[in-house]
Amino acid sequence: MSEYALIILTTVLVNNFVLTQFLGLCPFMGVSRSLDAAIGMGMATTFVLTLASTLSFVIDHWLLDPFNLRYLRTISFILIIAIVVQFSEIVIRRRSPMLHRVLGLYLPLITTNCAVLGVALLSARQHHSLVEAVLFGFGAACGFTLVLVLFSLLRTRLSGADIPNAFKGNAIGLITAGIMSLAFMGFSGLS
Amino acid sequence: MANIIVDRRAAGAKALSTQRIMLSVVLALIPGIVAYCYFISPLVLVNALFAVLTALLLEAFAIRLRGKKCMPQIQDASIALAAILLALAVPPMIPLWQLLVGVAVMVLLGKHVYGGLGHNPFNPAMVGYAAMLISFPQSMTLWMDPLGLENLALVDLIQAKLTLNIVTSNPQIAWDGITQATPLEHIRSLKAQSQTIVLSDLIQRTMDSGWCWVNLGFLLGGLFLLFKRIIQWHIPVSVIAGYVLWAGLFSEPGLPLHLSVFSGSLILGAFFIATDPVTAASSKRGRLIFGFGIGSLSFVIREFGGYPEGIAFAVLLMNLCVPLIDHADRQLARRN
Amino acid sequence: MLNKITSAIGLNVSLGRSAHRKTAPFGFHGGLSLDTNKRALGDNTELCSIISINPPALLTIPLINYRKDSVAPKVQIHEKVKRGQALADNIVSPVSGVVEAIEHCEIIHPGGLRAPCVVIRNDRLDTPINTDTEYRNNKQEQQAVSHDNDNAEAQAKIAHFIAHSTTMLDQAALVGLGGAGFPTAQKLLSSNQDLQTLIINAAECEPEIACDEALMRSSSIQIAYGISALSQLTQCKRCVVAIEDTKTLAIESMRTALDTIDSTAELMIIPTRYPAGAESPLIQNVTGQFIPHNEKPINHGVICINVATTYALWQAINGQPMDSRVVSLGGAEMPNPCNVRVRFGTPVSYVLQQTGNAPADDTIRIRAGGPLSGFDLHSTNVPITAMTNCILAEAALCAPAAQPCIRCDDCADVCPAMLQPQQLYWYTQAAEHDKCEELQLDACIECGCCDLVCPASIKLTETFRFAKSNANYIKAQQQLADDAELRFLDRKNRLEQKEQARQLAIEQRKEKLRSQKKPDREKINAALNRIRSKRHTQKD
Amino acid sequence: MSIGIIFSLLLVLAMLILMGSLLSYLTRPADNAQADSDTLMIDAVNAVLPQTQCAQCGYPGCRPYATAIIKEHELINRCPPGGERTVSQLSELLGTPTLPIDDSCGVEKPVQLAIIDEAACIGCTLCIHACPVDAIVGAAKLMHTVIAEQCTGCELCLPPCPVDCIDLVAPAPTAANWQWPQPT
Repeated sequence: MSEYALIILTTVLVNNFVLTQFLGLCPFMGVSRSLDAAIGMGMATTFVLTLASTLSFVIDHWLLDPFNLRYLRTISFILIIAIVVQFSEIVIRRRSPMLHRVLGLYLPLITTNCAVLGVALLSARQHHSLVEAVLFGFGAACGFTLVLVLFSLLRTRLSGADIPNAFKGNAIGLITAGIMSLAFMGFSGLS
Repeated sequence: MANIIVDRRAAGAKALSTQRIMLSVVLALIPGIVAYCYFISPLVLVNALFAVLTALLLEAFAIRLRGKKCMPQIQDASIALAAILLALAVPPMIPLWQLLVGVAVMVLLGKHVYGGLGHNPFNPAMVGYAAMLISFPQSMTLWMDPLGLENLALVDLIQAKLTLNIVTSNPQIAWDGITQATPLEHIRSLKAQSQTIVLSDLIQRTMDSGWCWVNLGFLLGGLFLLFKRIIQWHIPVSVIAGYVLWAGLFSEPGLPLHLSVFSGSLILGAFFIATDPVTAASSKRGRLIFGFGIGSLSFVIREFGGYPEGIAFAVLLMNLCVPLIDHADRQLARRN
Repeated sequence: MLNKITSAIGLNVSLGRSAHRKTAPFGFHGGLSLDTNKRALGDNTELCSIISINPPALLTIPLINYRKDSVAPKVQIHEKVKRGQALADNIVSPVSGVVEAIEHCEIIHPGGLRAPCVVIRNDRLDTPINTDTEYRNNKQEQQAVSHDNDNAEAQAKIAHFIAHSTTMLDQAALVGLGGAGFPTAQKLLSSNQDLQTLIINAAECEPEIACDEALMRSSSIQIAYGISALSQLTQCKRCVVAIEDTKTLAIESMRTALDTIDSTAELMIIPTRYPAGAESPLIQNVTGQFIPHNEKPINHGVICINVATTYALWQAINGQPMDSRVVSLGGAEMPNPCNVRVRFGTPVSYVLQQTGNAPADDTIRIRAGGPLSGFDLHSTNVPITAMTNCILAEAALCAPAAQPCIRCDDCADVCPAMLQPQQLYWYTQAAEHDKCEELQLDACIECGCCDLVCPASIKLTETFRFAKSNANYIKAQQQLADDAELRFLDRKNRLEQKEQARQLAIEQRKEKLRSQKKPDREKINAALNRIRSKRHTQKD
Repeated sequence: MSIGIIFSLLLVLAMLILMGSLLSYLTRPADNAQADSDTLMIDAVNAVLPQTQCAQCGYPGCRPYATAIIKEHELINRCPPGGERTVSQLSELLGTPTLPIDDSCGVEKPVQLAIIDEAACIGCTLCIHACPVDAIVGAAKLMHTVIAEQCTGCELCLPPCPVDCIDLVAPAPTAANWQWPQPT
């Protein structure tokens, strides 16, 4: 049981997908303008990632390995992620049109989010068991959501700061993200 | 005539000004600095002076760049305080050019890119320290052997400091003899070689090493600040409580608690670094959570992490959570 | 819930920089202990320190109510008025004379605004409106103290007042003298349901202001009678007179007065801490209830009446409507500070001359209200009203330049409304009105405590006053915009209906024409033939 | 080996097509979903606009402009009376970046009210018809006047007036709507 907790801990804190492995930066910068957009995006990504990493494990384990079609991995993972994202977009458009409009372009963008594909490929390469793959996906998504929510709250606070014009907008966002990853370096080497 | 609404003088206002706050914090640092110079190395004064001067210069440059008058902003001495804290956190033998990089990151990236005093979300001193820790890992862990001072002339030391690369500059100085690992690193290296830790030898090493006295000096300064109501008790107490709670649960059996508390820079962090009002949480409850987070994170990083000193990363991580803490606290306050 | 736990273990009581202690009996959050330096009381020993001056030749009485909306005058120009005659609803004439003009004059206002005023030329006869009252000036007031002592006659007057309270209150034009100017009659008559506590607010907490204390020292008997009249009128279960503990002389004279008429009112000594006199901290101090800012204390069974208003009530019971008040003259640059009873409408410059306090040169700023809640006057030729409790003379002062806020949270420690001033300041600077509203900016009572403790000397109170008035202005604009849209839609519908009606009318006319064509065919031919035949006959 | 590959490819494709069509059938959006969310957004945008109905944005009133913003993705900076505050609110609402006011529509200036110089008014009722919010009262050949509270300062009554007796003036602050100055 403890090494499951360890998997979650490492994916959320130690090698956090956004701040240590620098994956999934475009939604990280794009959606962090307001808190509820960030929470909405976090939820959507968690839903997509967990489902996608489970399905990709199933496909990889029972379909690609027996017929040693491992070279088809990337294509099939992309297909699975696309389907899951399309499914979640339809659900969100139906459930809350406001959130759908706020997320706007970034919802379909999850398909091309490198963190999502990265999770599927990494867990396949590290030969995780089913439970480990699910936890790995879920942990990565939680790490992404945590950092995204913190970053959006930080940016709402910075919106009132007297930032020089040259740095307004995404420039100060990137600097702040840089310092955030500096802070997360503290976790590196956590045994 | 200016339509003055609140006439502070007539109402007998007794407010401290920002400048007096910062200067009294610098005053409170003096006992710690004296112990540091006596027990570990007087080079810290060189570092501190150098850091303060370059920090003030860089700040004047940054403010001039923003097109504002720089005198009033420099007067509030907030950057001088941060520079001194940085100089105290880095090892005394650090080459000056590396300290300059740290100060530049601190002033420009930590403070003025966000718009000056009051707008920066991260503690500037810790941003500078973390940047130095990651870019110069090797020279950031070279600590002086507290008692190995006599057999070296001061001039050699300063000459070694000014050179570009610290290790190969002066072969006849046996570096190992000079740079004695801090007690924490000592424990870690012993554990790495899985030697049994002889407790008595360890305690002896720490007690006679200067660290204990340095930390006592900082504690004295911290209590002075508390007494003068410059800082409130919420952050220091919760930082130490956070650290002690986890240390009691997870640290080596038999290792006396006060040993780990009084080694390294936990006291400096708790009383001087974490209580920087600009980057700390703003409400009472928020500060307790903020302090507890710093304490526990610095223990986790120190015990399991890759770096000997966790206070810098702990402060940065909790600065990151301050907007969340304030947001949650406001929702809670609004509800009842 | 968490708030209760944290306050239980003393967290909410801030041990912050403003050195104050938990106050008895309940206390309130925040506040500051300031040195009160009440210069107007002189050397703090003699009892009667209220000077009275005779009214000027011309009095200008502003026609505005406590919400600063103008009210319609009930008198015409060149009409003779008696002292006490109603000029507008809840406004009476302080002197007898002739109404010289009804025009816009400058009033006591931070923006130096002009408002409609009634200008009365004083004929110095002071003929009262109801003949049986004889106005006693202050000197006679003192000699009359023994006369008023006999309780029976006073109780008879009170009983008579209780019987006809509505008419007498209507004529008395009573207005709260604590600074808000809320019509007292409205407050008293609307408290018909069971009233738990009636608080007589004698906690004059702001430095320099000493008019209530002077009044309590000189005429505590009249105040005691006023209090018993109030408690009988409102049938309150508990009546509390709250006085700050530094007002020793006032406490003694009030205690003896209450004892002599053996009234049931309690004398509660509350610790001196600004702003203990404000309504919400006072109620927290006395009854421990925290009343949210948007609710009226009456709905929670509490009423606060200022002690000067109580004295004015007793005068009204004796047939004298409220037409004057005690004003403290204080401040570092006031030559001889004193308390002076001034009739409404008297210009500030006249009061200063009469009391020998004319400003030496124009660098001295004359200020209406206290050092914390007042503002500087643009000119001294402005009339004193019920809301002016103090006039200060201070040297010109350049406020220190504001430095950036370091989020030290001292202002939140001292805020009596338990707000977050540094967060409100941050949102006001970023002009985020909805966030300000979310943090209940309109609960701010503009007491000025946060300004005093701010280490970066930021003008917080000014910023919040600007933000509140701005937010109200935007809300008013929004309301006007919604009405404009409704009118726009009505107009569009009206035009469309007119258009449809016109189309309909055209259709009907076409329809009628088309239906007439067929049967008229023979008539037309017959007419044509007739014309042709006539033409033939003319040709032959 | 090659048959295995072809077979597995076909299998994967069949499965994915089946799953895709099933899922999309299950979650097909209700037909008026799109319409609902639009009217919802149009009302939200319309609530932000200052309702001066001045048509400076090129649309006959605020609601048409709001519909254009949502349906035809019209730019959000065509409302000078609303000024920067309206643009920032719209950008926050729709998530689009803030743009400076488009000066082809007019320039942002403080609120002004129309005042009719009663002496010069000949009672031609042209301005009454022009006023989008019925803020002008008067009858043919009788003096007209503007109701101060109801005028939104849209300046539509200025062009039609033959004797040009209407001018714009800043509203005098009364004690009730006076605003404290912002400290520097």
